[in-house]
Amino acid sequence: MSIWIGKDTRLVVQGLTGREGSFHARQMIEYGTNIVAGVTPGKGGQQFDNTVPVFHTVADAVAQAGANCSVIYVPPAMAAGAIQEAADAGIPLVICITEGVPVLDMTVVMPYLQERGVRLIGPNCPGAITPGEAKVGIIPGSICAPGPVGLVSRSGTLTYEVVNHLTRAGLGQSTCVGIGGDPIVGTNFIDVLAAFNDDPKTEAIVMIGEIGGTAEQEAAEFIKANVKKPVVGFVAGQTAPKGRRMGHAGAIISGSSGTAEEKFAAFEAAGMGIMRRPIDVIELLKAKLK
Amino acid sequence: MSIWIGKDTRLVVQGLTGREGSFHARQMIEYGTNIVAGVTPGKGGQQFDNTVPVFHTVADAVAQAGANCSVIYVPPAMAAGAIQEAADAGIPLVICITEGVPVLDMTVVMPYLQERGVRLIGPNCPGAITPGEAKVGIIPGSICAPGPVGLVSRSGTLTYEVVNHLTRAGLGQSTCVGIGGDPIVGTNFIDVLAAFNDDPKTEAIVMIGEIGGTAEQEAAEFIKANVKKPVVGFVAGQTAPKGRRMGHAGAIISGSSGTAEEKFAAFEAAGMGIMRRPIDVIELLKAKLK
Amino acid sequence: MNLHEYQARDLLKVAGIPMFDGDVASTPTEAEAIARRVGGTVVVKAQVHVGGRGKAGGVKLARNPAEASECASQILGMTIKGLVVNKVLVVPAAEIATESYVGLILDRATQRPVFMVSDAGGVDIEEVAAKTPEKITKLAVDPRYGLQPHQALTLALALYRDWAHVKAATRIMHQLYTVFMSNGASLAEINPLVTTPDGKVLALDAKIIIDDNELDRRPDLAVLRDESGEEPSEVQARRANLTFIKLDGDVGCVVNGAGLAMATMDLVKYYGGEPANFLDIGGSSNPEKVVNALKIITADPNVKVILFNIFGGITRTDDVANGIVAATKQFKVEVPIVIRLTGTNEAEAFKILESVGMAAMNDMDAAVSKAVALAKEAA
Amino acid sequence: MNLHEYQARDLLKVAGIPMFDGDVASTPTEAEAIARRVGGTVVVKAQVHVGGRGKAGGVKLARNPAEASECASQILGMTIKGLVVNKVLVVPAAEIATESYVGLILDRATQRPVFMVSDAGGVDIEEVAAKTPEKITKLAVDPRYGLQPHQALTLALALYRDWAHVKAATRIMHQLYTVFMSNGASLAEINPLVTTPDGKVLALDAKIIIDDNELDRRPDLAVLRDESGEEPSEVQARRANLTFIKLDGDVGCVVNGAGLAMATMDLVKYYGGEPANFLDIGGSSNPEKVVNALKIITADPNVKVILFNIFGGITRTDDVANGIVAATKQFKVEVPIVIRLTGTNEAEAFKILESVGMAAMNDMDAAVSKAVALAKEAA
Repeated sequence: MSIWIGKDTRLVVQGLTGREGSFHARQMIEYGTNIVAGVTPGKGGQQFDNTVPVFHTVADAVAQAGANCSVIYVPPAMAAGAIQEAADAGIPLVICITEGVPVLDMTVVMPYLQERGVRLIGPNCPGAITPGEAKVGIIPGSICAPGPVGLVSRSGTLTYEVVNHLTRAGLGQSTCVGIGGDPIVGTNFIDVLAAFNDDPKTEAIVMIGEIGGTAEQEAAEFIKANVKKPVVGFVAGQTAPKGRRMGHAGAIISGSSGTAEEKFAAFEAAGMGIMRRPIDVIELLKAKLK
Repeated sequence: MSIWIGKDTRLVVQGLTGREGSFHARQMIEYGTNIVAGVTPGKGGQQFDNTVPVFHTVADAVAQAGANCSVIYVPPAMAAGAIQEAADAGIPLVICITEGVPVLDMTVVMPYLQERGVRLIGPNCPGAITPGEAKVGIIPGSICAPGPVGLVSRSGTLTYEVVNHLTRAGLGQSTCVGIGGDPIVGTNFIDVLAAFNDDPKTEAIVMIGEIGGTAEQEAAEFIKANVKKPVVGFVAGQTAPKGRRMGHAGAIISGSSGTAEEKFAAFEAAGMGIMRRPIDVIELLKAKLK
Repeated sequence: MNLHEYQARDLLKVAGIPMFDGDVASTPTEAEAIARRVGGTVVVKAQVHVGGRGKAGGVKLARNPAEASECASQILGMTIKGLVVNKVLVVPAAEIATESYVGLILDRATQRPVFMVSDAGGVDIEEVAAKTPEKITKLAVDPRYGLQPHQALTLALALYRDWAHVKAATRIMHQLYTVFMSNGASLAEINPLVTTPDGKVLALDAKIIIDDNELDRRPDLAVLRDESGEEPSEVQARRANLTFIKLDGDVGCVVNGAGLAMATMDLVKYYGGEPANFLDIGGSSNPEKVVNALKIITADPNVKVILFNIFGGITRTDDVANGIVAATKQFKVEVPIVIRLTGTNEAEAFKILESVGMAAMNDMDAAVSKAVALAKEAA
Repeated sequence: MNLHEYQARDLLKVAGIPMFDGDVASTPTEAEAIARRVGGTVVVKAQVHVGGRGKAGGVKLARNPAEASECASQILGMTIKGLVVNKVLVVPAAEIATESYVGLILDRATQRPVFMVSDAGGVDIEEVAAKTPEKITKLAVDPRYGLQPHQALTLALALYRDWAHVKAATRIMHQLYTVFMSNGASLAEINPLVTTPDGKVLALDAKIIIDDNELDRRPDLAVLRDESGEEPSEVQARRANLTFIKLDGDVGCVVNGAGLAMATMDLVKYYGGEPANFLDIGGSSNPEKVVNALKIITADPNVKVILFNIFGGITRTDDVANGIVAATKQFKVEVPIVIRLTGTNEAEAFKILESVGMAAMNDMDAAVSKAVALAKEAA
């Protein structure tokens, strides 16, 4: 594997028998991901598509099917409970695709996971993919190819856009991670950057940010201090009207207005390559990858 | 110091200006304990007995008076908050004398302290004394004397009884710790036994238990496996009528009935000296301390 | 504080836990009316705070309202283990398919509320725990996070296979947790949790113990205390803020601190005597408390001698001495008093007692031996 | 979801936070009645979801009920930053000794609710934060444990010296925390928290933002949404589960995903165009959503071209294609549509569009350039 997911991933799908869960589970299986179990309370004992055993609980999926990674497609009101169930069952990596999880729920989920040493990616994220090995989530496998570029993004579809450019230009990916754009997410830019920095298969890194908050600025500082590999970055929302998407409150706490220009400036200060358009990723990376 | 408290203790008294707080603070000062501050919200800026500065918060007592240990005499409904305040202020050792603290409060206090690495003794305990150095709590200083015996007890007044016998017989104490008899206490027998085992000033240990629960049995197992110093033990409640003081519930969980006989048997299995009466402590210890 | 079964049932009902119909009656006529309303065969159950009600004849089956009235008149007023029955619970004698046990307990070891469930329910859970512990599923709840949905489900799956039962039981776990937490309980128990032939899951019998330390801040719970089913001397003691348990011996004991009180009883026995009671006057005692303690103890005709054993810490021995003096002025104590006082303000205490011609001692063993000897003399 | 000031005041009142008297009015007569009840000089304030109400003439002082009616008739119906004022708040013009700021915000960095308080209140807190950050005290609350008594006290001590003020403010901190947590807020703000010459501590103005993700499980909060004060096209979009923000350009955008939607707008600008809107159809889109999106965009007369930019992941591009086809069958779209589709079920999507003679593209830059060019042609 490159980072976090790969051939050794034994995936359990929480919410497997729902509309989204079943659709994307089939896509993941088709891609070659090793889905060992599904969880839907009340459907324990059934088989999904005659191949994947379904359990009432994640604990059963771990005990009886050896799951070591979970992906979550349950409705938003049940997402926090599903994440905590996976953590209690001993799953070390939980990827929550569900969109619309109340933020106050996440304020409680995070310490729950920290106490158990569990990594969460998401919620409201597209998941992760290590091309050629495993995809966990909803990133379309067809647009990815194995290679040396690590990608981390706060966006969903914008990630696909950039990955698509990379693959078409012959720049394959080690792992692509969508961390999600919610105010509270389990894994931030720095976590992924650190993992890419330590991953021998990753030679360059692409970081896709958005306006709001200061995660990009903090990531840029981390890059400046710690990351030895070339990094290029984009920030969506350069033309967004002020004050509509960002509450002013977060900005006061952080002492930052969270604009795209501020973030691009931080990227430049960190010596990163600046993508003004998604397509710019190609020329920037080609220059950096000798 | 012998264990935990001693000449370096800089004590803040939470609830200093209350009836119990002021009475026992004077006793502690008389004994030579270094009380550097008191805390009573609303009385910040005052002086207690023209010598001890009073603050609104423990944080102020730490910042302005350098407190490093707290003793709590506030009413039961406010005890959990007082303990947590001390922990947040960076006090590493908190001794809660208050009796009647709701047990559900303690189920939340304990993880709060564990997250902050704070030791709590009590609640509903007589505190601790390192004779000749410092007393924190309500153990009468006059009955103690410096020496080689470490004492740990779930009881209050029964502790005094045993200490009194020791002192009269010329057996001084390194430190006496009353851990309290509530269902949930911050420091248990094993914590104190481990500290005595590592303390060069302690040569022998006295352990005073009560019926109910399994703390004494677990302590006996710990002694058997780890404690190299002689230990003698007593269990109060040999004649207590069954089923009146102990709920049956705790017993089901632990698989133990928590009787005095069961505890004495555990003591014997651990090679401890058995005190049938408090006064027996003298002959048993004299034999063990060559 | 133990709640009566009917009080526990009320708290469960408020939380939405499904239960059989039924109600509590204080007279045969009330019991008859409840049986009529409920319909069919009913069970009439004595409401007293002791185990073994069934064996003592405190639980009876009644096939119709008239029989219910009859059973109630037999049970009401009877004495079970020294306690008079003032109330009976009348509930349908249900057709039951399965019986399980669901309990939630404040556990010392994990320092958390712990669920215990077993599909071997309806019987004494202590016996299950002792003989077949593998039939009990335990689960600790972190109160910072509350009972998690998957935890409630796991508990329900330990009891049932049928999904409708599992779903119903999952909900009941959450409700029982709410009852436990919102009432400051140290135990909340449904035994048995039953399934009926038509597929319902219902709580048949309930037991709740409230942490006494909650009552000060929870007057709504404090009023649930039913003193009619308790030993009158213990009620009197509690009202005076004393912890008192009546026993059968003749050495009345007044001690400060539970540990020392038990050790004192142990020492009475050691020297060949029998304690008449456990009595802890607690910390921060004032003279008034001592007066009340003496009133309660002297009311027991078995008592041949009164033994004070006070080791002052937070309790000031001069307060106790003043209390003894005040009591002897208020009423005549007919039996000898042996006083052992030491610790905080001990010099003042001795002076106070000497000033009214009473002697005090310093040594516990000497005092206990003397009290036992005096009791034997008087016997 | 932003609450109106009067709605925020109501939630604060329910929590027990002391406030000046006052109420909301929809007519000058109502305003007059409130002014009469309240007595003295009052302030009449427009209730719209924008800042700078005062500068726009939306806040007026009235010395008596007649003036209050007059002010209300001036403010009601006026347009502030494009939004029509339908309600005014009438409150006493208070005599104020001091003004402080108290805010509680869901903070990304600490992942907790964070209190911010400052004794420099009443003014724009962003300005305080920028110019004198040392005047702001911040405190993160661990929601597992709730606001601790000593934390509330510390915050109150940052605002006041007088102990009566400190005590009152301590209570208000707890109450504001309760308002925040129990309403699923992402912001709850009292600005200013005032003291009066007679020593009271009162909330003068309040602002609450509810996390939109709470509304599904909190119908009681969802009903607080006042759509009359919002841009009608944004209301229509939200009802169709679309995220829409109207802008001033001529390139209508339909995109899936907020990040890609912003990047699309950025690219429109990059190629010399101006976006007419932000529109995110979200994941799991169905054909119906696309129809609604087209209805909303085509209602804007500025729009000269419609640009679809769909990258299928959880969104299936065939659903979107079906939506486009369905919409063009339901109503005539007068402006050209440029469609960029790629990702999940892309082959099916292209077939669906081809079957009705519509062309689709694969490349974002090409599609955006083409849309910008078409908009320029039409201009």
